Formats: sequence, C-alpha cells, structure tokens
Amino acid sequence: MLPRLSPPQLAFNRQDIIMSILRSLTLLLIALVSVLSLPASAQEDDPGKALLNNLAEVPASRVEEAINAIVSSGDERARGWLEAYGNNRLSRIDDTGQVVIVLNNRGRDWEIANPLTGENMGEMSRRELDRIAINNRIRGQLEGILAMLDLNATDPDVREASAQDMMGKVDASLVEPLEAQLEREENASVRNRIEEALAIYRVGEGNLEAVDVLAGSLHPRARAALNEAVRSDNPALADKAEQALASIEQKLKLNRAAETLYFGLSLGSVLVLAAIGLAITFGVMGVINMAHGELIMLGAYTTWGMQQLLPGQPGLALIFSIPAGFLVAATAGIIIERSVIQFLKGRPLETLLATFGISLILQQLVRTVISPQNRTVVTPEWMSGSLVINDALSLTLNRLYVLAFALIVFAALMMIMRKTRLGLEVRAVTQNRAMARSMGIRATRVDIMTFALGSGVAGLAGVALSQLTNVGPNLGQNYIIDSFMVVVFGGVGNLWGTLIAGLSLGTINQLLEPWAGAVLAKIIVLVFIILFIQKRPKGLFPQKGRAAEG
Amino acid sequence: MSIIEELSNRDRVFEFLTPAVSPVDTRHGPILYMEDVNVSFDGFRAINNLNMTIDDGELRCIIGPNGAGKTTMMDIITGKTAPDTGSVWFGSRHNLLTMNEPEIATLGIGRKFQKPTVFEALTVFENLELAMATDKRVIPTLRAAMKAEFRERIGEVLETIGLQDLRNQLAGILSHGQKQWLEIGMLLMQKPRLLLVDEPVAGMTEQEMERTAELLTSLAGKQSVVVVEHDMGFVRSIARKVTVLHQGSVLAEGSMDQVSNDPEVIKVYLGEEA
Amino acid sequence: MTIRKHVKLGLSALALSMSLNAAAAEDPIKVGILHSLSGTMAISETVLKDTVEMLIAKQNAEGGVLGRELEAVVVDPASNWPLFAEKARELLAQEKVDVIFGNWTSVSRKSVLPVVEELNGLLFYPVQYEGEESSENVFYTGAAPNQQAIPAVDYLMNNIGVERWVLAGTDYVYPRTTNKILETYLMDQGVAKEDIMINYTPFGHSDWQNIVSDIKRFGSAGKKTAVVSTINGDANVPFYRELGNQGISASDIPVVAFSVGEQELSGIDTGPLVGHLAAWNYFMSVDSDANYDFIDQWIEHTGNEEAVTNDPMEAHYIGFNMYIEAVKKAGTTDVDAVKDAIIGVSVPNLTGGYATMMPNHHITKPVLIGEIQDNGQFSVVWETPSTVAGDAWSDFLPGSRDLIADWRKPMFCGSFNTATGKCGASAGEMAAEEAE
Amino acid sequence: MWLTRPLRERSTQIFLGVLFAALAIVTFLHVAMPEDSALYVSAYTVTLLGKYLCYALLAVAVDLVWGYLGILSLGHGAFFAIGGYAMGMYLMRQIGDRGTYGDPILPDFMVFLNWQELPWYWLGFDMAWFAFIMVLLAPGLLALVFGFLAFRSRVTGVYLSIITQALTFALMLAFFRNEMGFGGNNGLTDFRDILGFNLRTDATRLGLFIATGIALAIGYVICRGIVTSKLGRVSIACRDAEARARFLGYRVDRVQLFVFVVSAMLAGVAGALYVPQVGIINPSEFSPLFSIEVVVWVALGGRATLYGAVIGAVLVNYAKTVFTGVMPDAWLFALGGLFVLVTVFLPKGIAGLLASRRKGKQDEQDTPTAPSTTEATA
Repeated sequence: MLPRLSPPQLAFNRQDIIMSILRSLTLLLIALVSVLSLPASAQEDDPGKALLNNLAEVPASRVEEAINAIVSSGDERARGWLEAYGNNRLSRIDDTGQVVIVLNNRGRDWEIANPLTGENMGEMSRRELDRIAINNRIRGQLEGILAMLDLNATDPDVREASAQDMMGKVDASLVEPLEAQLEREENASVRNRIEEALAIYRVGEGNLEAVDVLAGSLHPRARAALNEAVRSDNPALADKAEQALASIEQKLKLNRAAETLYFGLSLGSVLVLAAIGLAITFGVMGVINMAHGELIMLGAYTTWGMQQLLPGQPGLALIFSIPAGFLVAATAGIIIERSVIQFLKGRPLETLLATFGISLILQQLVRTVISPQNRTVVTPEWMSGSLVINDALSLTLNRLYVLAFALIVFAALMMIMRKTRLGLEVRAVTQNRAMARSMGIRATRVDIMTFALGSGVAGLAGVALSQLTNVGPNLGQNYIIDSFMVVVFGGVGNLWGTLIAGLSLGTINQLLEPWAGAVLAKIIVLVFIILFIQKRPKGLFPQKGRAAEG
Repeated sequence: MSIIEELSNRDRVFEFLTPAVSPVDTRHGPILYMEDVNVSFDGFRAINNLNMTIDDGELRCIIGPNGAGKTTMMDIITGKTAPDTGSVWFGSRHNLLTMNEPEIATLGIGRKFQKPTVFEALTVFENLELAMATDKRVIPTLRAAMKAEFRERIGEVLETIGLQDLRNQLAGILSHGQKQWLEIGMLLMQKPRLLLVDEPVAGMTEQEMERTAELLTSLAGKQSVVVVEHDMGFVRSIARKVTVLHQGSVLAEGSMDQVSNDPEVIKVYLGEEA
Repeated sequence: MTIRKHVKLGLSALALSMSLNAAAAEDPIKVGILHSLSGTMAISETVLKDTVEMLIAKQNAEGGVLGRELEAVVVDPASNWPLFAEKARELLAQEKVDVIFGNWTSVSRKSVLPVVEELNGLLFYPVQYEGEESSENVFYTGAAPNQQAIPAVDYLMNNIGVERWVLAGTDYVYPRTTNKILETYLMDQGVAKEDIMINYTPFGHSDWQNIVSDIKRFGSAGKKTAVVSTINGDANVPFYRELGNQGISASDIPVVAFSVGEQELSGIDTGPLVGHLAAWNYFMSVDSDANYDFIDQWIEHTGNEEAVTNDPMEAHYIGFNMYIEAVKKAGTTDVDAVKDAIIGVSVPNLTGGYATMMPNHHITKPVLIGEIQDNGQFSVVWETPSTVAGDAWSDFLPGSRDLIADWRKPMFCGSFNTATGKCGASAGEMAAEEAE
Repeated sequence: MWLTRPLRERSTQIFLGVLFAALAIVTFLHVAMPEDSALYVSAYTVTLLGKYLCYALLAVAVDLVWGYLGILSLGHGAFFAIGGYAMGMYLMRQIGDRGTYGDPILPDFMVFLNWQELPWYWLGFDMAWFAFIMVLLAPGLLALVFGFLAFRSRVTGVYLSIITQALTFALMLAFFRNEMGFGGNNGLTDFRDILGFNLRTDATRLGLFIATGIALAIGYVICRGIVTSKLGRVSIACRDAEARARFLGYRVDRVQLFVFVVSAMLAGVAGALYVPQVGIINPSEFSPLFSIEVVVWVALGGRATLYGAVIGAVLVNYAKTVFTGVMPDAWLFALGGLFVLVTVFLPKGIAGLLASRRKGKQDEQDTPTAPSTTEATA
C-alpha cells in the first residue's frame, strides 16, 4: 500500500537531491541548448522517458528514489513533471505503457500531452489511462523538494515563500545546503525565514540558542517546535522554550483579539449587504419582501452565469457580474412590484404573504430551470488566500473584499438617498404620499425605482455571497430572517441603523461563538434582538417625528 | 366544568350595575389643573410652560393656529404623550402623569379625536356598546351579557345623536358627520366627568353644527367640556370662556369678545383668519 | 401512466373513493421510490430516484424478473419527515408496492421505520448512517460506522501518522454517534483526551471563520493533526472555502470527510481542496469496467455528459440487484420469503468485488480512502485489503457493545443481547406480531 | 354563557353539523365497509384526514389572533410544535423498556448518546394527566411571557410578526441541538402506545381521528364564543383603532394577551394530536416557513371567519397530498402562485366569496367583518 520510510533512508535521499540540484543549476545552460537541438526522433534515447517509466513502475515504497532520480537527473523538465505528478496529472496509457501528462481530466475523454516534448496528443478515453498514484505524504515531500528548487529563484518573494515552506520540513540532510543558502542570501526577510527554518530543526535537536531565534516568531510551526521542546526531557531546554512560548502567547492574545474583531466585522458586512436592500424596500416603502432572499440568490446565480460565459476568467466575470447582478435583480424587482406589490398598497402584512409565494416560485424556478444542485462559482486568484499581517494574523482576502464592497455599496446608497433627485423624491413620498403627489412627484414611478433599487442591491449582495457560500436554490432562505432582524434592530427606514446593526450583530455573534458555540451564539443573538425590540419597539435609530406615527 | 357554572351564574351582581361615578374630588377647585407643562419632539417645543385650569362643569373652548399645541395638550391629558416637565392633576387627587390611557379613561376623561375614529368593522350599536361605562377588564368583558337597561341607555344615546335608524349599519359606511356624531355618542356612553372634544364640527352641515352646539352646551354643567375648534362661528355660538394657545403656551384667556379684541391674538391668529 | 395512477391516488386520498390497486394487482412488480424531489434534500435525493428508475428500465429491458415487469411508483416526501411516514404508508397500504428504495437522512428513516415494520414492507436504505439499528424490514446498503469512519481513522493514524484529532460535524444524530464512536475508539488507541477536539455546527452553517482558526490553532501544537469531518452537505462549501483561504493545505491538516462525495464536490471549486480526503465505499473514479459501464449508463440515462455518480447510487445499485436475486431465489415477491432468501445473497459491486447481504441486514463493502482532485473527482489512495461486513451495533458505544443482530431463525432478532442472552424488546415485539 | 352562545348560532350549528357528519361517515365507511369495497376508507386515509383536522385546528387558532386581533403571528408553529413535543415526550416515556436498548427510563436517543439520567424537564411525562396538562401549559406559558413583553411595550404589526418569526426560528435552532435533550434533528419517534392503546392498530388511529375532530369542534366553539362575546368586539376594536379602544378604557395589551394565550393553547392541542398520528415530532415543525404557510391557509380560507380557516387548511393540505404525488416539481409553483393570487385577488378568501354569495340576509354576528388595513401602521 503506502510507503513506510525510515528517516535515515529519506535523509540519504535528500542529501542526493540537494547536491544534484546545485549540479543541475550549473548544468542548466547546456541542458537548455541540448533540448533545443534535440531532434524528435532522438526521443527514444531521451533519459526522461526512462525516469518517468521508472516513477510509474516502482512499487509505492520506492517512489522516493524514483523522484530523487528525476531531480538529480538535472533535467530542467523535471519540475514540470513533478508538479504534474503532485497534481495527479501524471498517467500512463494502459496498453503502450507510455507516460503522459493529463492536461484536462474532466468528462469521459481526457486531453493528454507528451511529457518529453510537451506536444499535445489529443484526447483519450479515461478507461485507457492509468493514474500514477500519489498521496499526501509524497506530496508533502514534493513540496519540500520544489521549495528547495525555488530557493534559487531570482524573485525574492518566491524565495521567501519557499523558505517558509521549508519551515518544519527541515531535516539533517537540508541543514548544510540551507546554511550554504544562508551565506548566499542577501535579502533580509528571506534570511530570517531560513534562520527560523533552521532553528525549528535545531530546537528539535535540543539546541538552546535556537530557542532564542524562535522566541519572537509567531509562526505556528515555530510554536509547534517549541511546544515539543517543552515536552522534551532536557529541563534547561524545556523551561527556556516555556518562557519563549509565554512571550509568544502574549503577542498572540492581541492578534487573536484583532482576528475575532475582523471575523465579527466580516460577518457583519455580510449581514449588512444582505439587509441593506431590505432596509430600502421594507424601511422606505414598508413592503415586507419575503422574496428578498431569492433576489440575493438571483445575484449569486448571475455571477455563476457570468463565469459560464467567460470561462477561464473568473475575475473578469466577477467584475462584470456586479452590474449584471444588480440589473437582473432589479428587473426581477420591477416585475414583482408591477405584478403584485402595487396592488397591495398600505397592506404590509399582505405583501409579506404574496412575496413569500413569489419566493417559493423563484426557488422552484431555479431548481427546474438550472438545477437543484449547487453551482460552482470559482474564486478568482486575487480573491483567494489571505492578506498576511504577521504569522499569526492574516485576513482572508475574499472576506476583506466583501467587507470593502459592503461599505462601498452602503456609501453609494447614502449618496443616492441624500444627493440625488430620486433620493429626494423617495423621501418625499415616504414622508407624505399625497403631498408629494400634489407636488408633481410621480409616486408610482418612485415606488418602482425604489423597489428596483432595493432589489438591485440584493442582487449585489448575491454577487458577494457567491464568493463565501453555496450558490444554490436555498441560498436566499438562509439570509432572509437575519436580514429582517438586522433591519428591525437597526430601526426601520434608517440606513445608518442597518449598518450599525449589521456590524454590531455580526461582532456580537463572533464574540459569543468561541465560548457559546455557533448554534447557541445565534440563539442568544436572536433572543437579544427579541428583548431589545420589547425595550425599543422602533429599533436602534427610530424614524423621528410624526411621519413615523403614520 | 366549574367555569361554565360560573359563567351561567345569573344572580351574580356585575360590577357595572353599580353606577360608574368617578371618585374625582373637586370639592376644592378645578377638575383639571395643568402647571408648567413642557413637551418637545426632537428639539421642537410643542408645549411651552403651559398653565391651565378647567373648572368643574365648565365649557371651555380652545383656539389657536396650527401647531399651537392643542392636540398635544390633549395627548398629555389623556396619557398618550408624557410631558418632559410639569404636572397635570385631575381633580385634587389624581396625578394624571402617573397613569396610562385606560386608567385615565376609566377615571372619567373622554376624548374625541380630531379625525373621527370609530370602529368601522362594528355596527353603530356595537360601537356604543363598547363605549358604555362598565367593567372593562378582560374576563368580565368576556362574560358580559346584553342587559335590557343597556339597550335602553344605548337607545337614548342613539336618540340624542340621531342615528337610531342606522343602529345596525357598520360604522364604516357612515358619513363623516355621522361618524363625528357617533364618536360623540360614544363619549356620552362613557359618562365622563371631562370631555375633550377635538374639532367636533369639521365636515358637518349647518344644522348638524347647531345640534352639536346644543348638545355640548347641554352637557356643560353636568360634565366639564373642553372643545378645540377652528370654526370661529361655532366657537362664538357656544363659547363662554375661550383660551388662545400659541406656540405651546396660553396667549390669552377670557370671553370670546375679550380675546377677539386682544391685539396679540389678532396679530398671531385672527390676523391670519382675516 | 404513474401520473394517472397518482391522480387516482389523490382521489382515494380524498377518501371515500376506490382503493385502486385491488384490480391493478399482481402482474407488475411494484417498486416504490421514496426520495425527496423537492425541498432541501432534493439536492441529494433526486439522483437516487433517477438511479432506481434507470435500474428498473435496465431490468425490464432484460425481461424483468420471474417473467414479470417492474414498475416504479414515485412519490415525493418533499424533505418533510412526517410526510416520509405518510408516503411510506401510502406506498405500502394504498399502492401495495413489493419493495421500497428510499430515504437519505436518518430522521426520515426513523420516521418511516415504524410504518414499514407495521405493514411488513421491505426498505432498502442506501446512505451511510450512524448504525445502532437493525430492523427486520430494512436493508442497510450504505456504510455502517465500522465501514467508513473507523477504517478512515486507521488510515490517518497509521499511514499519515496523525496524533491529534478534530472531530467536526453538523449537529445531528449521525455525526454525534459517529464522533462518539470515534472518540471511544481513539482513546482505546491511546490518544489523549486533550488531543481530541469536538465541534458541532448547525445545518447549513456558513460562517466558519472562528472554527477554522480554532482548528488552525489546535493544529499548531506540534503534533500531526487531521480533521474528521461529518459536516453535512451545504455547510461544506463555505467550510472548505474558509480552509483554503486561511491557508490550511491538505499537507498541513488533512480533512477526511464522510459526507462529501462527487455530488457535493460538483458544487465546489475544488482547486484549493486538492489532497483533502474522503472515505467511501465507492468512488466514481474507481478503475473497474463494471464502474465504467455504470457511468456510461448513467450519462446516457441523464443525457448529461457531466453527470456524476456517487456512493449512495452504488448502494442502490447493489441493493436493487440483491433484491432481484432474492426474488429469483425465492421465486416470489412475498415479503417474508424475500427476507429469508436475501440473506447470504451476494452480487457484484462497482469496485470490482462482491457485496453480500449479512444476517444483520447490512452488507459487506470495501472501504476506500480518496483524495480530492482538481477535477472534482477522488483518486483512491488506500483501500481495505478485503471487504468489511457492516456492524449494526457499534462495539465502541456502551449501550450497544453486547448487542448483535441476526435475522435468521432461530435467533431472529435485531438486538440480541449477548450478555443477557435475551432479545431486545423491540425485536421481541416484532417476533410476537410475526406469530399472530 | 359566552361558551354556550355559539351553540345557538346558525353558522356554528352548520359547521358542527358538517364536521360531525364527516366524522360519522368516515368512521362508518372505515368500520363497516369491506376492504375491497369501492367505498372503503383505509386507515391511511383516516390518519391523513386526522392530520388535516389538526392543521385545521391550528389554522383556527391563528385566525383567532390574526383575524380578530390583527396580530399576524408568524410563530404559531412554535406553539404547535411545543404541544407536539409535550405529547411526544409522554409517548416516549410510554415506550418504557421496549426501546432498542431496553432501558426502562431513558429514551433510545439518550442511551446511545450515553446520557446518564433523565433531565429534570422530562420528569412527570410518564403520567398522561401531567403530559396533557403540559400540552396546554407549555405553549400557554411561552405565549404568556412572550405576549406580555410584546404587548406591554406595544410591539404590533410588522414588528410583532417579525419577532414571532425570530421566536420560532430561535426555538428551532435550540431544539436542533442535541444537548437540549429532545432528540435533536431526529426528534421523537418510534412511539408504541397512548393511554394503553397500541398506536399501530387501525382502531387507535380511528380513535385519534375522532378525538381530533372533537377537539376541533371544541376549539371552534371556544373561539366562536370569544369572538361573539363583547370581548370579541373589543378585540376587533383593538385591531382597527387601538388608540380609541384605549381611550374607552380597555386595557388593549391585556385583551391581546388573553386571546393570544388562548390561541397558543389551541395550537398546542393541535400539535399534541398531530404527533401520535404522524408518528414523529422534530424541530422542523418550528421552521418559520411552516408558520407562514399556516397563515396562508387562513388567508385562503378567509380571514376573521373561523370556518374559513378550516376550509383553507383542509384544501391546501389536500392539494399538497395530491400534487406532491402527481407533479412534485410543479407543486411549489402551485403553492407559491396560490399565495400571490389569494392575497392580491381574493383578500377575503373563499369565505369572502361564500359571504358575497349569500349577500342580503345579514345576521349581526354571522357576517365576517373584514379587517380594515390599519393594523400594521402602528
């Protein structure tokens, strides 16, 4: 089944690898020339072929050797092969036994290429192909090896990244080459990383000085190393590590606080996005739009649709789907307003029922037209991963963007409400419909616009949510109740209220979660809102004056 | 099944058979007494150091331009709005500021809104029935039975407000004027010691007005009546004492002639009228 | 034609109308399909309905069984648990079906169970579940905990060298029980209590920030850490997203999931998930001709090139064939005859082996560990040398340690207590009803 | 006398007549007809009808508060479910040692999540009388506390609707938690017998069906009694002109509270009868969607006419039974469309149609009084 390696053997191999890497680098130029001059016919005696076949054939227990063989061959295609291997893309054709790289492994027929020449070999039924097995353990080692390769990259960031990958992966065999690397390296941060990486190993070896190196580090692997040191039987080391950890814990506390706050705000921003559209339709028009969630859903599906239209460019698609999502949802909103809500003027509770019906219809529509399954929405490169503040505190990018997006949307809405003609008319109509009418404001038109605006914003929320959660028929339901809570808590008809309410509820929830657990936290928040409404039936920021009484 | 017995227990003496005279003590002084009352809505001063007293059995008219604080004043008296400062006493015993609307109402203050509010989904008869001075607590109300004497009482009131023929119509279909009457009728059913009547004749025809005037004047003496009205003609036809409110405080007080000759008043009020 | 039947059915539901099947009786073998086609569970269950329909079509193409056609009777319990019981009763009492294939969630099974037992029907249940049950009338073709959870943990322990465990699950009975079992099992294996972190979240939980960062912290204690996830369907997408974004890669902290299959992955961008694990008894990527044929069939049936297959579908495939075999063996569709006949029946599964129906109404299955690939498929990295027989009563729960199930006479008991040597009351009662 | 009044009133007499006739016919057809007869009513159908009647009672309860008080409760499912759980707990205890683990005290789900002893709030539920009292008390109490807070601080209209929704949502989440000791998502199931009758026999089912019918009759009479009493008129007064009612000296909050609690108890009874018939109670009954659906039954049947609620409940659920069978995909379209059409074009519901049919002959109590639309503007 799976390889069980004894460390020494591994170490031995690593030793080779490093040496060979250095060699390979020097050989690079020649190799390059050679490959350019390589005639297609000469493939037969291409050493790479043997290497790959070897990798494919050896029993799992000796895969290491095969890999090392590839690395030490100094073949500059090695990296490509190993990456393909790491991504499960290395297969061999059942009958010919030829090793190929799978370019596209979706569907029944897979597109393959020749690893030696890189030429595309067209499609082949997956029945014909036999994947060359890999597992996490080997993948882990591959990462280490590739990292070593990268340590020589010209781009310092790449070097730093790879040095970071080395952390915790260092063993006896790597010490020497790493030290050599340290000599050569002039970039400070990369040096730090390498030093930490070495220190982690040395602490493991019981080296006291190394502890000092790690004392400042917030990196989890550094902490891991120290934790182990604490458990070691060398008392001196143990309590030195103890102190180091203590100091680290201090720093961590702050970071954790910051982290939780960020979590809270990010959850809050989601709530705000989901609720703000409602704050308009419900707060300003007094329409209880139970289909609000489904409008969000439409926005999310628009994103999915866009990504289908622009395959391979999720980022671009996402940008486009911001206006698109708005328009789709807004149009849906207009249709709803014209077809139903306009007949229910001043009967908010009836609008609740009707729109609930609409929400059911919309859901089922998506189920039948698109699919009951969730849809895949790809997260673009620039939105995945996280913004690293330090080793302990990093802010997930997608949520960071959503947070920013929420604030922008909010600001934009404020602008519209405060500065534009529409906003003025809207406020006029809500204050006193008849009066506004008599002043020549076309109330019905304002209603349509308002509802469209609210719906559109819901669409925007959907676009954002597609980056955080499922895009499926039930997407809307999961947010509708929360949205109402936020609006009511914030005070109907008050955008600021919605913002504050959303953010604070999100934060409260995240603060409670660690000790109350996710479910209890949510319950507590709900109960809190219920009680709060008893105290202040009109929410945080009630609408003032006689208008509110009406 | 003891409940059933309880309920069908016919020889039980219901609270409302005992006449509902409110224990308001007016032996010494006025029935309503307002001192230094102040109310402001987000900065806007609706009532400004208002001082006013209404004597027992008096008929008082209150006039004043829009936003003078007439309605707000009534809100304060009836417990709808709580003033920021000041004191409001009903008789010499009851501090109205410590009570809620129902308590104040049962105490004997009836109110007619500016915009006639009757229960549109109920018949005229039922409207009056609900207004009747009886035990208003939940369970007694649930058990309440329509006794002959109640029918008579309601009959009389229907007589006075001239809606006998409409007794079984839904109040919703009444004309504006008829609603005004019905609401007044409901006040009468309450047997209040103090009636607050907000613009009673709005939307009434001439003769309707006259009858209202008669009614109100006839009430005075038995009960105290406070009328807020814009229609100067009407005010003049009933007024004995008139109070002019302006910007939330008393501008002038006295007979109609006095106030209507008061230069101040003419400036702020009648001036606009003319 | 089922449509017409159902209109009638509606009428009969209106009561006071003919009970239709008195006449329609005998000729076709009626196969009831009890899967939600609407509501939250539709996502998972619709494909199972299609699977059974496909199998029936195939069987009929081959001339049915005992010279009789098979006929599907589809109802929609709409993801509503009481409705499951009602529809089951409808199938058995009104439609007089010979067998039912259905249910996904434990709660729906629990709600159907009394009905099937009362009306002595046959139910094939295709989903991996928490065990702790063995009914005379139910055949569990999905995995019991010992056919999924425990082998997966063994793999992590022995092959990945995991020492520290996060048991994360949705808060309902399957994860609860599975985690209880695993906790006991791990402790028996000498794992310290503080090396086990258990966490429960509500259905459809979407905000994983806190939990994932806890896991991260938990994982930085210097021991190899893994997450055993019994997180249910919808909650997985945001969970994996958060994992990816907080930079937890499979080589740092691998996640092994018991409820994430090809179906679920089809809703996720699997890029960041490559290398995370799942434990099942079947993967679409399994390299066997039986499997490839099944897939081709499925794609044909759905007319969708992208259509994926998953473990519960295989379970239905096995269960269906077992039923056919049993009917052939018994020479009748009479429930009791089939119940007796089916024990010991073995049919090929899709992973190139055979599945056998055990006396405890569970079946033998191979256990596969698969790694998520970037194409939404799993690649098998490990599998049990031989098939594992499903264990109705876990050996790691105090309550059920001594219980076994054996539906062969003379024991004929779903919860026989080896300690007391007595049969648990529930089964005793069944036997009593049997006698009447 | 307020209770006996409805019995002298034509509409109620008709309603009870129809109801009891239906009960009698079904019973007769079930008992007397041979299985293979075309007229035979199977136990399945009986239970189905029993379920409809439970929903009908729930709908009546909702109509009482919504129709006559203008309180649109989106949380009545909660009272229904709590009543159901009270009954469920009783039935659970009745299983005794016949559970899979044969534990005389602990229900199965507690055993395999190895709970050691019964949580305190399960005590007493082995006694029928206690459980049945709880069926009334538990929902009543919740309604009392919640209503007291809400009505005292004059939370009405939309706000009330939304926090009732929050209430049931919170309860749903709570009951999903296994720590609560109510069986989490699986809820309570595998019931054996009630008051000594085996739940898995047709006779018991018939009994439950009839019991439900009677409960509905009683519930209807109680509601009718309230709405035809002076209190009923006061309720309408509070619904349409809260301020005016207050100035007439009525404690609006008390009136609302009283009616709300009564309604909650009725919902609880409905739930309690529902559980033994469908054989399971689980948190999904708390789902806000269910509560909203109930409101729609009422809207369809016709608000502020109790019998309308019954019609609505039975119709919608019958449609559901049929359509989920015939065209599962189209079913939600149908339901959704229904919601829209009813609210837009049929604001008075089916009862409204009937009423407009027999226009002319007016009978003080009988004419459903259409609620005015001021309710939400508070």
